[in-house]
Amino acid sequence: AQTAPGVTDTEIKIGNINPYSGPASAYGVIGKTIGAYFAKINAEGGVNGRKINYISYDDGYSPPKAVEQARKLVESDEVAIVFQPLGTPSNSAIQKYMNSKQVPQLFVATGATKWNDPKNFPWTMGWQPNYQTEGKIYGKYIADNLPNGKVGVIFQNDDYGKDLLKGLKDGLGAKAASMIIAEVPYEVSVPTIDSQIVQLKGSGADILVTIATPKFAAQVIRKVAELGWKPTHFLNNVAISVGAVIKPAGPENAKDILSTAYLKDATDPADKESPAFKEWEAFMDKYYPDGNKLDGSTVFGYAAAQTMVQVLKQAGKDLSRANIMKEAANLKNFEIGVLVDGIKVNTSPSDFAPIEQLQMQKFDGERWHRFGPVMSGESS
Amino acid sequence: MGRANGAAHPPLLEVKSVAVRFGGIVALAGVSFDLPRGQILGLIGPNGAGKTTLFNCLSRLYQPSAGDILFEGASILARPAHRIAEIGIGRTFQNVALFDRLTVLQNVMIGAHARGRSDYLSDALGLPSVTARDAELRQDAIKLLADLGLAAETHLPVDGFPFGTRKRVELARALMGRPKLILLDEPAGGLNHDELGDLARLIRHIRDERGVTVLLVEHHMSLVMSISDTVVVLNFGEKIAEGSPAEVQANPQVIQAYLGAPA
Amino acid sequence: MSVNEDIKYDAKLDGILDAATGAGTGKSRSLGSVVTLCLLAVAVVLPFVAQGFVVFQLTMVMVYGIAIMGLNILTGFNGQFSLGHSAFFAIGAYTAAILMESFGVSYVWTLPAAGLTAFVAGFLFGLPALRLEPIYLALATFALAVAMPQFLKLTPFEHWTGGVQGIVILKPDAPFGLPLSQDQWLYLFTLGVGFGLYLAARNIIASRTGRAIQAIRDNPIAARAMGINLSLYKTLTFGVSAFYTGVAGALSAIVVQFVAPDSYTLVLAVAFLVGMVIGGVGWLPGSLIGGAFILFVPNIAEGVSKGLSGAVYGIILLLIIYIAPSGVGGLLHKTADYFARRRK
Amino acid sequence: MSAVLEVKRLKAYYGAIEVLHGIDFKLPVGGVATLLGANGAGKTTTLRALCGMVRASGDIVFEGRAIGGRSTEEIARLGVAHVPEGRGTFTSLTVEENLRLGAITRKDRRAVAGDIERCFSYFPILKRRLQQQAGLLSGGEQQMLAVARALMLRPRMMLLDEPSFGLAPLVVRELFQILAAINRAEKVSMLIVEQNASLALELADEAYLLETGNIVLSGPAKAISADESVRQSYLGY
Amino acid sequence: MELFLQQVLSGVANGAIYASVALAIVMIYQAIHHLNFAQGEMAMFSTFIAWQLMQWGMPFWAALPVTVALSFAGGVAIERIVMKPIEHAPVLTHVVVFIALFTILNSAAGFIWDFTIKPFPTPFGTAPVLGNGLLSAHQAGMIAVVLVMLVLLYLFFRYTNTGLAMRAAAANPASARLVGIRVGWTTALGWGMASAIGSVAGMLIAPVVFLEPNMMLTILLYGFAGAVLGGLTSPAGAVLGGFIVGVVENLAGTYIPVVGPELKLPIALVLIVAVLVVKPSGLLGRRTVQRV
Ligand SMILES: Nc1ncnc2c1ncn2[C@@H]1O[C@H](COP(=O)(O)OP(=O)(O)OP(=O)(O)O)[C@@H](O)[C@H]1O
Ligand SMILES: Nc1ncnc2c1ncn2[C@@H]1O[C@H](COP(=O)(O)OP(=O)(O)OP(=O)(O)O)[C@@H](O)[C@H]1O
Ligand SMILES: [Mg+2]
Ligand SMILES: [Mg+2]
Repeated sequence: AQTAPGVTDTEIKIGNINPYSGPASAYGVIGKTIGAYFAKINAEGGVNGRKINYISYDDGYSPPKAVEQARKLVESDEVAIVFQPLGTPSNSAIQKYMNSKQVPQLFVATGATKWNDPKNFPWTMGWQPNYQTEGKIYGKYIADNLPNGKVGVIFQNDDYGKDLLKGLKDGLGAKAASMIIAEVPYEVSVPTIDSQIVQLKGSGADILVTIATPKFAAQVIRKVAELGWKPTHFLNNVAISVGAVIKPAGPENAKDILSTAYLKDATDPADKESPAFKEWEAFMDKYYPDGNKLDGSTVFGYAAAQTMVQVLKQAGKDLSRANIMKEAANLKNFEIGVLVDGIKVNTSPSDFAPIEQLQMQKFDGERWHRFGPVMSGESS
Repeated sequence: MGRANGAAHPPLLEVKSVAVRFGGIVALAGVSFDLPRGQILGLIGPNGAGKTTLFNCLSRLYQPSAGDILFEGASILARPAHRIAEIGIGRTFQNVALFDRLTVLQNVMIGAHARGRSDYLSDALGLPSVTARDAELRQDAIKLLADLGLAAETHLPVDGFPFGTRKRVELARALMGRPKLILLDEPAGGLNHDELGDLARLIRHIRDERGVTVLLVEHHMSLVMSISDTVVVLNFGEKIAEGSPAEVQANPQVIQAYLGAPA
Repeated sequence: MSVNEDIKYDAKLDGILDAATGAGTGKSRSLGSVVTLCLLAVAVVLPFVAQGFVVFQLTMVMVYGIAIMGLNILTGFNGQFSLGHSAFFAIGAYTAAILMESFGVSYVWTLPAAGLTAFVAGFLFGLPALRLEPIYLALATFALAVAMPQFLKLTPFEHWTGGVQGIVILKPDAPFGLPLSQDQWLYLFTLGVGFGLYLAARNIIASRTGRAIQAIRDNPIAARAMGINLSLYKTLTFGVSAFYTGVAGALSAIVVQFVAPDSYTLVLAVAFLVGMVIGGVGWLPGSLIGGAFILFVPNIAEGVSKGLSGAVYGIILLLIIYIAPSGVGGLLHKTADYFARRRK
Repeated sequence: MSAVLEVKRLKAYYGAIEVLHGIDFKLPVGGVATLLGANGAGKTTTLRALCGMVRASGDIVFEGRAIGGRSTEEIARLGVAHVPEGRGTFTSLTVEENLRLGAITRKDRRAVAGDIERCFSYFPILKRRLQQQAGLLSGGEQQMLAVARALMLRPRMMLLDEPSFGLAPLVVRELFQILAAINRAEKVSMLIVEQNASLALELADEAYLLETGNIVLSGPAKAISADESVRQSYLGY
Repeated sequence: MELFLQQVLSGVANGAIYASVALAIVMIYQAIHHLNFAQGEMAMFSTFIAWQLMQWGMPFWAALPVTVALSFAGGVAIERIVMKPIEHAPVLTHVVVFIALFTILNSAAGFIWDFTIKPFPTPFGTAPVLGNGLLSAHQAGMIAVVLVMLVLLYLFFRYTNTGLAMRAAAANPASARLVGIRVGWTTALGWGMASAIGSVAGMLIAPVVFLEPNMMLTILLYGFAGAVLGGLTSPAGAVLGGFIVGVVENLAGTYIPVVGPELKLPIALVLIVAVLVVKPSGLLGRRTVQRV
């Protein structure tokens, strides 16, 4: 196994693709956090005596560029795996290539449902709970607790938005058609979503489901308050960061918003005191001092990198691509401190969805309170 | 060629009560005159009298509000501007309108555009028929430039030449289209006394050797009066006189509006 | 005529153009051909010495080069401004992808189909463009670039376009059992197509049509008086320009094996424009240099600093512009001029 | 009489090409000089060089100040008005705005309105076209506008490049009368480039003859126009 | 009807955003006869400066004039340092330099202040002034500020010699020099003013869309659309155009059923192009005709 590509006695090469420039550059923080975490691992002696040589490239959120960078990583840098490439379009673009080259495309940073397809794409695996799962949880919750509600949805008009919307409908089940009285998409190219919110309010909905990225979610929260509208508000998980969404939108405007979580919240006083966050804080201070601790992406990258390290540990001496993939599909109740208590990472050869659970939470005007059981799309 | 059998041969150009207005400004107020084949007609008048405007009507850059223009007996008003060159009307411009980023040769070859036949596809494929035709045109143009004393300038970019040279390139460009009628708008602008004489000879040569009918706008009286067969005088968009150079020069109205009392 | 215009570099580009395209005098023609042949020979050998991934990059350079060549025909030679060529690139790419995936058409035949579809789109877009002054045309094309990804996402067409997910295509193998890798074959295929298109563009520029479109650029009123049909040539040029870019789009789809709306945003249109200016507006071989620029320079910038890659890219761009305000073509011309004078 | 303008060893270039090969001339205060010569001799280039519009070397002294190497706008601000070849109309602006621009550097704003009226008295047609886009004027009308715009500066020295270009014979004569009157009344010095040599020589005190970038002949205008042989060989009339 | 009114009002509010950017665009167009693609990023950067000043404890009303002044100086500096060396280069080269400026400013802002959104205070408050929050105090204030800027700009171009000199310098620099206009400085002044106007626009917009490096990315397009629709030569046209774009976009998104919000931007753009085809210099722009 010493001859495995990207692996020597002293190091393993791990590639990554992130949008450091362009419209999605906000997510570049994830790639940087991962780099910082690997630096920490290296400083502490590496994994099984090997240092991680982390090579991260910018694709500007452009699929053709992602293909170029992926090929560069595989053919020129000869990395062992490509870890956490970000964005659905970019991952779609490289998926076929990675699988035909049999290079692990591991723990991709997107919540699309399609990454859990071991039959057709045995070299591609997701990481975070997928959007459909999340949507289903909201749907179930509404069906169970607000059966007479009229649902209005605002969603980002791309696969992420549509995936989540589909989950929501699945969760609502047979009642979906009658309960959802308005579905309003928005394009990422619009400056404001005021018009959409006006439209939704006008529809008479009393439940609002917001499927939006941080900036737009913040706009929704504020506009809803400005309009004096008081629906039961569900906010998707990508936009729950208190620092990056709720604070800018005004915490008072976010009172009583419902959402889900799988990661703990760095801004939550209770979570902050947990040992896992103490560790995280120390890591940030030492290895990523310019990083914004209010930005949830740093926690995300931190947790994802830990998963990667766990896989490497499990793989032991045999760092062949096949074995890495095998171990990635063999995570059993792996715990990450910054994950919500009770949520564990589990995979199997037929289950390429590492994190499948979420817990409902409610914002009290200052912080999120998780409540109820840890749920997956199927159970609860 | 003459007026004797005018009925059988209509004048090459007939301008009939052409009127043009821009908002409140009347640039031409119903001007009429005929230009027989093979003649040189001088069109003069004060600044702003409407001379260039008339040229612009002839090349269909302006639309007359009234009147008609017949060329070889047929109205040209139904033709779009880009289909004027093909019936044999060429022109130069008062302020020189060359294609500044092209060479003198290219400029002149464009003058033959209306004579050529080619399309995007055959040009892209470089079909032998079109390249052969192009080579022929190139030789024509080179010869014409040599005739006009522009041989040395042939392959140079056209901007940066003195005004007089540029005027001559324009003339060559117009001739390249083998026009039956050529409209010259102040061809003598910026020429000195000597050069004026050369120009007069050149215009006569164009008429005599190439059989081109000439409509000439000019403020240099020595030139106009020495080469024109007929002179038409405009003032405020109206024709105030028409006749031989001698007649017009003696016309008191013309003297008052345009020539001024002899010094 | 305005004074102080002795600094009009791009005008002078035509000189180099003549030399490089063989449209000039006999001597420069043979020199130009020799240079072209040498470069071509090097280009053919390259895929056999370079890494697969580098071959892929070089293929993309040619693809972008072809797209920029299309833009150059429109902007450099006809004076019509476009910030929307990503749209025609997208049309070509999707035509190829849909034909291959939904209709099983061979990749070879998708190229003419993509070109023609883009031609029609370009021609139709050229019609309203006729009425627009340059700056307004800039906006209209800008709008086209912004709108295109939106159209590609439209639900009614999702069956063919794959919506936001896009379409994944299979890469073709080398034909006739040639012992070439897919990358090498696509490289040579692209090289052949690109060279053919380059020759055609060169022919156009040196021909009656080429003179006509340049006349329109320099002085539309005079061009009309010379018998040039402005509307026809301008719309046709728009169409031809779109054809080139559409073919490039189809090639990119085949090479990248994937099309999606996010691949064809305004950023791509801007990249084409930058590439054209860097290579030299109105100088066809410059298009390839432009293609190389837009492919490689972002990587270089990223290599210098990840956090500031945009800024580094911008600064590199500025530096190149200061050294060569009229692109590499302008610089070559100035150098050639300098040596010509030294010889005298 | 001291010189308002003194030029020594003036050379000028377009790119690397030298077009003026070191010329010397003088313009006395309140005087009129004319620069004659064939097409392409370098007359326009000389005026451009005086205004810093082309690369030039040599000494240019205006009212005792060396202005060689100064920018065009600074030279204009010293009171030098230039009627350029090609007229330099602001074609997209109105006739009125063109005239106002002529006086834009003047401090005595009040007097400007009066000066516009004065220009109308010289060229009545401009008044009728006041709000029209200047680029739509006829060629001759634009030439009048160019002269009027130069007068609006109330200059101390005027550089006129073929001021009679495209003007009707009657207007040409009036124009030279106007120039003569302004020269007399306001002591404006003038350097005139003109193809109509006889007219220019009538107005001028001094004449310089330029041939491919060199001054080949100079002297009092009267003497030159009186010299039959000079007239025939150089001026051709 | 209710919905219609609401959409119109929300369109007007958005329109004010576009109008403020359109004003900056018209300003720079008058000074350099070109669209500056970096305009939005300059405004964004200015807004970050204001934000930073407030973070350092400066009150809003102090940060505002300081930012405007700094932006003005920054605009002048960009012209003098970046544009001056290539003033004779072809227009397309300038466009590429704008693009370079764009990426530099965007990337630098992301580097310094990162990409997470930041709230930006409004001096007008968010209390509703009309209906049930249909028009907030901020939006009303924004409309008022836009109108005031419009009047000032109009007066500047119409009645001041500097305004005239600026237009002349842009239209024909060579002749402008001949009449004594310091073309370099009028151009720099134009950049400075455009940058200052942009900074005000940025500070008006940031409270609505939140401050982040990409906040002007799409707004600039709407600003262009508004400016072009109204006529690039007319400040009033730009403002009118901005409002029209805002309203039309909302109504198209709400009432054209097949289209829906998905295509509201393309629809608005198609409409603009259609208007331009009929009226090539925009609604209030002055047409300049070429003649021979
Ligand atoms: N497109 C136009 N719009 C408005 N007015 C125009 C236009 N074209 C010409 N004019 C006006 O019409 C009148 C006639 O102009 P024209 O150019 O025909 O004069 P001209 O006789 O050629 O004068 P010149 O001898 O000075 O060249 C002028 O007063 C001019 O201002
Ligand atoms: N912009 C330019 N670029 C290059 N060469 C130029 C340029 N302008 C003028 N020249 C050259 O400089 C020389 C002198 O030109 P200039 O215009 O000064 O002549 P002129 O005496 O004014 O002639 P004219 O009577 O035609 O106005 C000419 O040979 C001309 O070709
Ligand atoms: Mg005229
Ligand atoms: Mg001259």
